[in-house]
Amino acid sequence: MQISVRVQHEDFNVADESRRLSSTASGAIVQFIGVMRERNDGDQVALMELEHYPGMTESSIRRIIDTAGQRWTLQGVTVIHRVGEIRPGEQIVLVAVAAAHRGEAFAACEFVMDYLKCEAPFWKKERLADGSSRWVDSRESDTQARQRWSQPEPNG
Amino acid sequence: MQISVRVQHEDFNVADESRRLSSTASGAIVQFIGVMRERNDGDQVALMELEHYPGMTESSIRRIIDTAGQRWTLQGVTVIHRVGEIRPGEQIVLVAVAAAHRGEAFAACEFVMDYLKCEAPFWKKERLADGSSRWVDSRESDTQARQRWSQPEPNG
Amino acid sequence: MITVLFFARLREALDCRELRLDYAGDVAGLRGELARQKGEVWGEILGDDNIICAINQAVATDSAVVKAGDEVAFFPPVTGG
Amino acid sequence: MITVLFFARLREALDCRELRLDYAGDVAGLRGELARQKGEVWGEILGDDNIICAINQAVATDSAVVKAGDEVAFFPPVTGG
Repeated sequence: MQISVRVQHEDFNVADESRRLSSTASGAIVQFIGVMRERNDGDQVALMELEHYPGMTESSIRRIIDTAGQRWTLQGVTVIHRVGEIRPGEQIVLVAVAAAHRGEAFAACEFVMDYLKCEAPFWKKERLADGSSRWVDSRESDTQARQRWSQPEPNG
Repeated sequence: MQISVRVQHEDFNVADESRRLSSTASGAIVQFIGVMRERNDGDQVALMELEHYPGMTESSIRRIIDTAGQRWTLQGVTVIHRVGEIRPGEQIVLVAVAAAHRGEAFAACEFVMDYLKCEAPFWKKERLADGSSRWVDSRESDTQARQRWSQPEPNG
Repeated sequence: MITVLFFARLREALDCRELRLDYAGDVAGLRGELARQKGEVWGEILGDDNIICAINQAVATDSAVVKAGDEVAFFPPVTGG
Repeated sequence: MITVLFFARLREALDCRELRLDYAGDVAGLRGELARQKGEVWGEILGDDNIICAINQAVATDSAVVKAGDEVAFFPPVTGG
């Protein structure tokens, strides 16, 4: 399994990342792209600052990918997460998974994203249009999304 | 909902398509990219010819997207399917879905792909390394993948 | 007059991409009419249970009615994506 | 000596990114020691049930043991992605 984990300030190009993953062996690539929204909790957001815990970030993402790799037959996983200042409409995160079968690529991509949301040490701070700042609170729905994966699967 | 359906000979760029979908409103984009495999059913494939039924192809894909749009809250769906000659490692199909919530984007993207595989009038013919040709048979697994969606969902 | 289209494996087997004929009736009857006009090989090929029929680009059953001006298509199970 | 790191909301509330101190014992004891050295505000902030602790970049419980050379981090629930 080809693994690439990058935490970076720069933007990324999802076509380049897809091409890098698509060896001639793999038939299916699923990509999740998180894009910064202009509004959050009813407010206009001007800018977001993303802080992380260097070292632990990378190792926690690798651990999530390893778990996915044990659960499904995958050919490659790429995770790119940006840090620093991000503006509305910009890309924040990419999770890309290559597999021979699309069902596995879909499941593994969603799994990695659900776990990343709950376990990778990133924190978002929003700067609003009026100049004030606030830390984004974690969401109960993200914890629930992760917990789904520890229940027995409905139909294989 | 912003809908784009294209059946074309030319390759496509998934970064351009992602950018086109990511209005500042949508937070999540999920893309499925089907890539031509070098081997199928144990044989080396040199080339694939993709035939379709012009007119019905587009309308059947639009119908699938409309159904997805009724089932989930989506902001945009793009489907691009190539026809004509395709070589191993090349992109065949893109299904890209934008939504405010990632769970909906994942589900709708997989739904559209599962239905496209069973309902959109495309046919693949493989040319093998030895010069012989064969039509690709439809797969039982694709019919099963589609049927999943008509069962009641396990946990919402 | 109706237009009848054939695709993929079927187009190759019948060596026919498109034909026009006078016909009114159901899809099952159209299969029979084509076999009568074009020969037994056509009857066998079009009689395959897997063959899908579409009328005016929407999938149709054997009992669906074909009328003048319609576009009817016969094709094998689809394999795109 | 151990290194203690604070992130995000916690780093701002304590106005401290990193400190070094002599300590050996469990995580709960470390919270107490920091409150003793730095004041009651630290005790309150670090006593919040939501605060996560990591030892050498792996999440740790209150009873986990901290020893010389360790890197300990305290941070709020994560919100990336």
